Amino acid sequence: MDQVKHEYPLLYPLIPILLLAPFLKIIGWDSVDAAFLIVTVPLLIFPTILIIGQIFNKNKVWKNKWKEGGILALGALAVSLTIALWILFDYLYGSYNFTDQSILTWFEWITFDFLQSDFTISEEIRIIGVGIWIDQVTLMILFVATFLCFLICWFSMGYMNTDPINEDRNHRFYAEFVLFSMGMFGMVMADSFLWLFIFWEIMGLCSYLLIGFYYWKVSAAYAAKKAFLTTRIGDVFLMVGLFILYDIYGSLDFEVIFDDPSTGVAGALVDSNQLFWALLLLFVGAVGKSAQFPLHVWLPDAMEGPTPVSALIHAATMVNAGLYLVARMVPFVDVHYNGVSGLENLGIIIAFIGGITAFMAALIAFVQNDIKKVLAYSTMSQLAYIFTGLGVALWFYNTDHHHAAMIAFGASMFHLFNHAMAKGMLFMASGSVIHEMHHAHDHMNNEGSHDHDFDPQDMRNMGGLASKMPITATAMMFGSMSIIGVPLIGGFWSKEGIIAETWKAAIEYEPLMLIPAILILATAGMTGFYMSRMWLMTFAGEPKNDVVNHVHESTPWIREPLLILTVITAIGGFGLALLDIIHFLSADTDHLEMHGFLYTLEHAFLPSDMTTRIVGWTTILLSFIIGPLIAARVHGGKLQKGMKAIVPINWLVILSSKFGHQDVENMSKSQFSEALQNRLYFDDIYEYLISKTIIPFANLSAWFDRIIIDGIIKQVESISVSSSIQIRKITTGSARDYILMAAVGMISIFILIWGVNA
Amino acid sequence: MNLDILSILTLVPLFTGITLIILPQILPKEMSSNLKKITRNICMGIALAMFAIATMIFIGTIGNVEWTNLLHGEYVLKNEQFSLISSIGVQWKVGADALSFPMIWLTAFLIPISMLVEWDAKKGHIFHPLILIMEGALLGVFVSLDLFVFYVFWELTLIPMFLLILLWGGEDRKYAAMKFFIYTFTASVFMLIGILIMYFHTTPLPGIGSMTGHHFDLVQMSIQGNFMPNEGLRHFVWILLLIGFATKMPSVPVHTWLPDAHVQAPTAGSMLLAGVMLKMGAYGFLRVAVTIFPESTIIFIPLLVFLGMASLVYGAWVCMGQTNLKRMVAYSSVSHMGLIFLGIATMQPLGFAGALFMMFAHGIISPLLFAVAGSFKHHYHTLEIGSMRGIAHHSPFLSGHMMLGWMASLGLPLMAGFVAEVAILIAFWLSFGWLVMLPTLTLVITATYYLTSMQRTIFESDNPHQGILPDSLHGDKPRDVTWHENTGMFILGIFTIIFGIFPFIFWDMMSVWSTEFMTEIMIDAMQNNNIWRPSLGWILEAFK
Amino acid sequence: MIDPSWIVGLGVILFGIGLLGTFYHKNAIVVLMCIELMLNSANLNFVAGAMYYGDVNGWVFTAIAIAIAAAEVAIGLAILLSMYSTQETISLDDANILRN
Amino acid sequence: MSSLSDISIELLIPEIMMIIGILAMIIMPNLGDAKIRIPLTNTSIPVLIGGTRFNQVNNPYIPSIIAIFTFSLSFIVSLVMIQGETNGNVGEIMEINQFTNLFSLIFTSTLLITSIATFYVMPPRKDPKIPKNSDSIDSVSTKINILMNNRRQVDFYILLSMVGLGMCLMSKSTHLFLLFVSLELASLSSYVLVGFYKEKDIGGEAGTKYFIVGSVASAVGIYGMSLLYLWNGDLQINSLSNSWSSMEILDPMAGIGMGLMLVAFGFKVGAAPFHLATPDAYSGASSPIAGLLATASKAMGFVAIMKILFIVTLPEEGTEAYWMIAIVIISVITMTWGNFAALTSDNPKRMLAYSSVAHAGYMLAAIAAIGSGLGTQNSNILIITAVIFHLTILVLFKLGAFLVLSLLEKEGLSHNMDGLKGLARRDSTIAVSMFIFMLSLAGIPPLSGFLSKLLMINGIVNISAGTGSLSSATILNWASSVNIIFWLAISIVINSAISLFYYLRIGLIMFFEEPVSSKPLEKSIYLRITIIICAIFTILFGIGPLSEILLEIVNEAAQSLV
Repeated sequence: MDQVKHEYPLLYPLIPILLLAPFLKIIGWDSVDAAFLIVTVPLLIFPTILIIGQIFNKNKVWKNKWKEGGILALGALAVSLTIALWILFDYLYGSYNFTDQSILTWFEWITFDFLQSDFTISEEIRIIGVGIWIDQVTLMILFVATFLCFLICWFSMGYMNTDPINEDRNHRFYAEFVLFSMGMFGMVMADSFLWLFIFWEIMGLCSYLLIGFYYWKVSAAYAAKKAFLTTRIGDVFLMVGLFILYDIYGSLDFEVIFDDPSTGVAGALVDSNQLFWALLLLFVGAVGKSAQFPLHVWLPDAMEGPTPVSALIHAATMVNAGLYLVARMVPFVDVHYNGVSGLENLGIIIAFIGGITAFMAALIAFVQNDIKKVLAYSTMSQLAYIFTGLGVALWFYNTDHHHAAMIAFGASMFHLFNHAMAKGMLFMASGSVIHEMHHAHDHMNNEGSHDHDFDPQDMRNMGGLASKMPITATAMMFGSMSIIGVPLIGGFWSKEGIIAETWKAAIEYEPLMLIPAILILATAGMTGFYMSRMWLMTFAGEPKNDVVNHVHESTPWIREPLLILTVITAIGGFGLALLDIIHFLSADTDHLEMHGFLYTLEHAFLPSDMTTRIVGWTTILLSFIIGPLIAARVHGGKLQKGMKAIVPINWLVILSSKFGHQDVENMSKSQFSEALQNRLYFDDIYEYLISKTIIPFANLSAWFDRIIIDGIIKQVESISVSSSIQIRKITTGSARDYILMAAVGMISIFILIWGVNA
Repeated sequence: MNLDILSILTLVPLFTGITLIILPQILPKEMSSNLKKITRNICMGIALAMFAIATMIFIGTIGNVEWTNLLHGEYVLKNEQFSLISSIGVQWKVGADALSFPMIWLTAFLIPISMLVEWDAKKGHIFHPLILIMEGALLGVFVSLDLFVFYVFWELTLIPMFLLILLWGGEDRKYAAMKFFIYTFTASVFMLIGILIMYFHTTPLPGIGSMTGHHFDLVQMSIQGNFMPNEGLRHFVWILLLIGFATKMPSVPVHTWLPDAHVQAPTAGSMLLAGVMLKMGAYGFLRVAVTIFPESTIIFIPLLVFLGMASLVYGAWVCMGQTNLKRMVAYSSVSHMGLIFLGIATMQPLGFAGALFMMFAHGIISPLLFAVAGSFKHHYHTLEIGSMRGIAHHSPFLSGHMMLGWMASLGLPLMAGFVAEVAILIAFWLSFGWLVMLPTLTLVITATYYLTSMQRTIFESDNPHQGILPDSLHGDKPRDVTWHENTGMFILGIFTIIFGIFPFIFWDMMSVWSTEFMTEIMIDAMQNNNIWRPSLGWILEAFK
Repeated sequence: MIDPSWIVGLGVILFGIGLLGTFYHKNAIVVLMCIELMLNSANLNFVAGAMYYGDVNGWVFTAIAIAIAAAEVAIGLAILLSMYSTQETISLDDANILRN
Repeated sequence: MSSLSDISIELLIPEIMMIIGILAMIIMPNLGDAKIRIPLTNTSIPVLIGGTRFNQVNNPYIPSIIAIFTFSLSFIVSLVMIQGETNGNVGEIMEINQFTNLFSLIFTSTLLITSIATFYVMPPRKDPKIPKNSDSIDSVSTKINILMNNRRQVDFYILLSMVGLGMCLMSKSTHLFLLFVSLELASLSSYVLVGFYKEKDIGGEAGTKYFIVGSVASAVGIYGMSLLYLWNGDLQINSLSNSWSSMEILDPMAGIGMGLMLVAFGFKVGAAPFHLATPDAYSGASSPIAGLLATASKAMGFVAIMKILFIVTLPEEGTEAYWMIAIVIISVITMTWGNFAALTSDNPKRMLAYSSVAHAGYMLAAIAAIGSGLGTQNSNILIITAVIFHLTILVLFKLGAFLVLSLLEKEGLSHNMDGLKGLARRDSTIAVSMFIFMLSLAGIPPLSGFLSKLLMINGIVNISAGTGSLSSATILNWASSVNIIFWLAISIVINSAISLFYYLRIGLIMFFEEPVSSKPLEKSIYLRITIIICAIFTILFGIGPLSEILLEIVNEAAQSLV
């Protein structure tokens, strides 16, 4: 049990994939020619795993050699990753001309004509095609997606396949996993808003399926439905936004729209009001997908899914879709290049939503005891940062502050990268913790007999794990540091930029921006608190539960992704900052340039602009000093005697115990705390509204249909029957009556005819 | 007379089916019992042959037709027309165009599958021939270009379906079958009056209609265009036709026969009912009412929008209030068919094409839904939502198909339904602007009821290794779907996805047809009424 | 020579009495007699017509009508007998097994 | 005045055949070895009548065989006459043309089928025993009954032939009085036939009611005819027609006379409110006779109505007939009443009777359409074609339905829906045939009932739909300006929908109820074949070449009427 079992020989069949890119290059393909493989290979692997898995469910070879499909999934993702890297390489250093940007159209999906106002059919046929679109943002997110998908799939083989509850069901997981990956890759590469939306929905489906992976759990089934429906609400608005865009531009292709966003179909000038609505509706879609206020309620519940799913979908990739969509709005508002002016409000709204969500999520994260829930709220909060940054960027773009806009935009995108890497790792690390806790608990209780009261995700059962799980603790430490924005590590480089640009906009141009600016600045400090709290509750202090003593870091497949991502988080941010990724992402340059080490540092810590400098240092103070300090006072503590962790962690743990102890029992009983426990009652309010409006109305409709509409039919029937019985009674059986009636009838008809003719 | 390929397609299944039902009655006992054993194989063989023919036509003839060169009123695969009852001008005239061909193919495609799904039906020696008869009648509706023959086939579809419901239906089958028959028949006799009024206004064609001097030739009528001098009469006829077609579609408020019929019908019956029979309404509406009375159509756009919207929105709400799985699916059909009216009301080629594709896509998706519901009935003996939970454990395949079908029906992209939905809604925005919020928000409702029903059947259990089984199972061990149900559903699922990813297989011809249709038929009428986009404001004005 | 209109008038009265009688009386035999009255009123009309037009056909019609009436009575009585043999009544009100 | 020698006998072959048949039926069973001794001698000459019957004629089936033979011959002759488009006049009182030929065909075919059916329904016993003194009282009475029954065969078929004779003559007569007399001939015989069903209580009762109401109706009719005679002085239809068209305003005598005659014919066709005795009569009579009443007798009534309405009283094109509004009202009431009453009827015969009333309503609606004067000669012919076509094919499916009931009659099951329960299980062929008949009655395509209903609606729509004002731009404007006749079409349509309920109910009962008795139906091979043939023709006349042929014949008939 102690020895980590290595199962790397299982990966041998995948080695040829590494040769795929060179092979294709040799036979003369360009990297973009192979791009379709990124999407199609996972798409085809999806049914393969599903069907084979269903048929050979209990087969030994399938289970042990193919990891219930895990190897196949990994292979598919490896193909995607390889080609994505090839394209990235090609873009940066290769010979292929990407300036045309829209690279390829694979096939014409639907074509149709358009009736014009002069009652003629438009001459050119409208085409909605399928193709790929590659620029810096695409590449960055594509890299993030393929890379993380690959790593998390790897991680899953450890996490999922060793959990007895998943026995015989993992093929479903891997199938849905690759389908999801395909959706994400497709969305990133799509060359039109429509296809972006299509893949976006595919991801929604997979999210639904994966959250509901433990379908027998009532909470999981509920959470899955909630996630799907909440995002669906956003999606329909997004759809309407698409319709409006289509109405304006006569196409949804990036190529057509971005070519000149200020002129619409047939050279008409674009009405900024209409465009504003279109973009706003697109943003509503993004709000749903990225779990922003007020459509944020699904994300915490989504943690019901297996941890790799949370890592992948609800932290690292899918939730970025909304950000990506908003990022795609830049050409509309960029008045420097053909953008449509008069859309400032859009940026402000986005920034506001971002600010509010960031603050709110951070607040709620304060009181969460479930390790995954904390991360979920942290995700919401960090995504909100990026939204704020994008909002500010859009505002800058629209008010023609090109330079500031680019920094805000680049920083946002960079934060997306940092956050994805860090959060992916954090979730995997938390998964590792949960997994080992679970195992240890099972081990303790004579495997098999489940103690359902024990919650392996509850941080109140943990503590002191630092010595038991060195790798996880390290990974989590770096991840948290990146999220907190500890100087020089990961998220610091991007978060600084966002906060600074927001303040800059607020102070120098638009006082309204002050609110999001203050909110996100406060959030920075709060982030410092709750991330530290999480780490300390988990790893520092003395064990709060017996189970902890039995924890070992022993599952295969889990450590490698953690190590890789730890390295990326620790030095990747700085490295990319050195390469001036911010300007690269905001399309200022299309090459990565190496900047000087000192130049970068100076730029970060001592910017020439005074506002930026003050804000930057305030942020560092809040997030790096005050937040963690308070957390250490509340939750910090030495490890149990005799336990030792590896050096930096041990040092950190000891440090955390130096600040004294503050008891927060009273505070946690306050009303406000309770409100936070209940997520500020948003879920309750929504539930209440739904149960009071939608359900009764649906029942009313059903009743109406049954009783009134069908009732009319039934009434006709019963009236017919009763009148039939009545009319039959006229036939009394007496011949005299017959004659009488005939005579009366005859005479009345005579009178009638006489009356008519007279 | 030389039978052309479309006539063969129609008549062979019809007569084979009838023969296969009659033959065992006539033959001696031994032979007939032998025959009964192989009846379903024969039927399947014929159905597959018909499917092969339809596909061959598609690949060979239709696939190569330059749709852009086809003027409206020109059909491919026309036969040498000959008269059936020449004295009143009835001819056997068949043909296909991009409006009918997808439907023909769809019918030929669904028949073998519905046979397959109910491969083990009791009294199979009658069941399968009945489905063949059904095929003949349905194809007859789609191929015939003579209104009399059209109407005959239209009503002929009722009889096999009536028998299917009656002989293989659920507990309340008598009521349902009667309601189905009488309801739709009543509506279609109104349509008959409309047809007769049209008939009376036709001008003589050489050689036919010796007694009356009129003819039922649909092509001639549509070429003749506005042949009725009397505007009010035209509208009246249009309304009469609408009653017939809307009831078949069905549209709110004349939809209540559908849930009853569906709930009681056997699986194959439901599949055909939802898959093809409902499309007859939409097809007929486009083929007859819109084609011949474009101006009335324009005038009544508000009505169309209202009906479509009512079906779509109200249907979705009613769906949510259902507790019976099959009933819910039936109402969802009502809801989806509402989109067709909306698509037509947009008066955009895109909307028309979307409506056509909706017919096609719904024709593939809804049979899947009903196959799933039928399997539930078959294996769990109940359709009550919530009476069973966590079924995914016992019936993984069934759950998988359910998931796929449900998702396809709620308009998930990369499945056939989405293409139609998005096309119609785009066109709808182009015409009616913000009114589009209603149908789009309905998509949320749709998602809600589908997901809720799924949550309460295949998900949620108290035990990871066992579902909560319904009482109706009486403690029996639940089973997964049988191989033939599984195959049928697989094929439907695969095609749902194929047409979702590659809609252009059929979309292209539909799109071209729509454009031609607009140019040839609608534009004049629109110009006369001076409507380019029938906007919301225009509707409101019309109501004044 | 009587004015034919008197004859017609008598016929009308007879017809009225006959018609009223058919649904006034229960007894089938009486009803049969009333029917005879009605037939005879028609005969009177024929006679009046024959007189008025000087047309011999009218007389022939009358003769044949009388024959018809005779046949009718014969058949009627036979049928009534048959009913009486099974139901033992000739009241039109009591014979109402067949109704509704 | 024409002499007998002018009469071309060949025109009346069907009638003459029936007369010969009647004579044969009278004589044949009485042939025997009776001899008469020539007075004053010992030689006795066989007179062939009386005495002990010959073995050859001892067969009690003789009368029915003769009847079937006669009717088939006349049927064939009628066919030949139609084929040869025979026409001509018999004196001044009869005219033979396609119309009469067609109706001869209808009548003879009905009678043929009826006689085939009764062959089984009231079969005589072979080898009846003569009661002996030693027998017990019971066995004596049974034996006597059997003897009586065998004896009755002759009466029955003679009456049947009489009905046929009356009907054929009526359709040919162009003189109102002859028309009436032949009608009476047929009616009086049919009264007896209704009452002939003596084994049950209801036979006598049905006969009585039918007879009483029928006689009142014919008395009213004959009185009306006498009024017409007073008015015109001549009962030649042509002469009446001339006087009528020369009439400026409606002469009350003519009007009342015509109206009273219509009452008589209205009783025959079963038009409300004169139809009340029909269901009683149908349910009391044996099934084949009920079928005869529902088809041939109804056709006879319609022939009379068409003759007096279309030949005598049809106004000029463009003016409305006096009777139009009356017929409109009667037709609507008739079809509605019939359908509603049939809806819950639990006696299949009554149900069919009411359905027959409803069908009369449809046909009256078509007739009313002609009276509206909106149509041209051509469109009128179209409507008449529809009516005649309907009458023709009614023989197939209405009579067919009664034949199916007559199969059940033996078991005493024809008077209740229970009898039809589970028929499909007992005999699927018969059940399917019955279902086809029902669907055809309901007017479901592609059965012939649909074609006829379609033609009728078509005719009505044809002449009325164009009447809405041309300037009407909206539906309401149009609807308020359209002729009332148009709504008749709508009324037919709605009624068809209602009727569907009870027709389908028969199907349900046959296919889905447990049978009362499980033993298979009686074989009755010829009757069975007849039913199947009826079913097949019901389908064949619906669509395709056969319907085409029939339509042409009917069309010619309609042309020769007007």
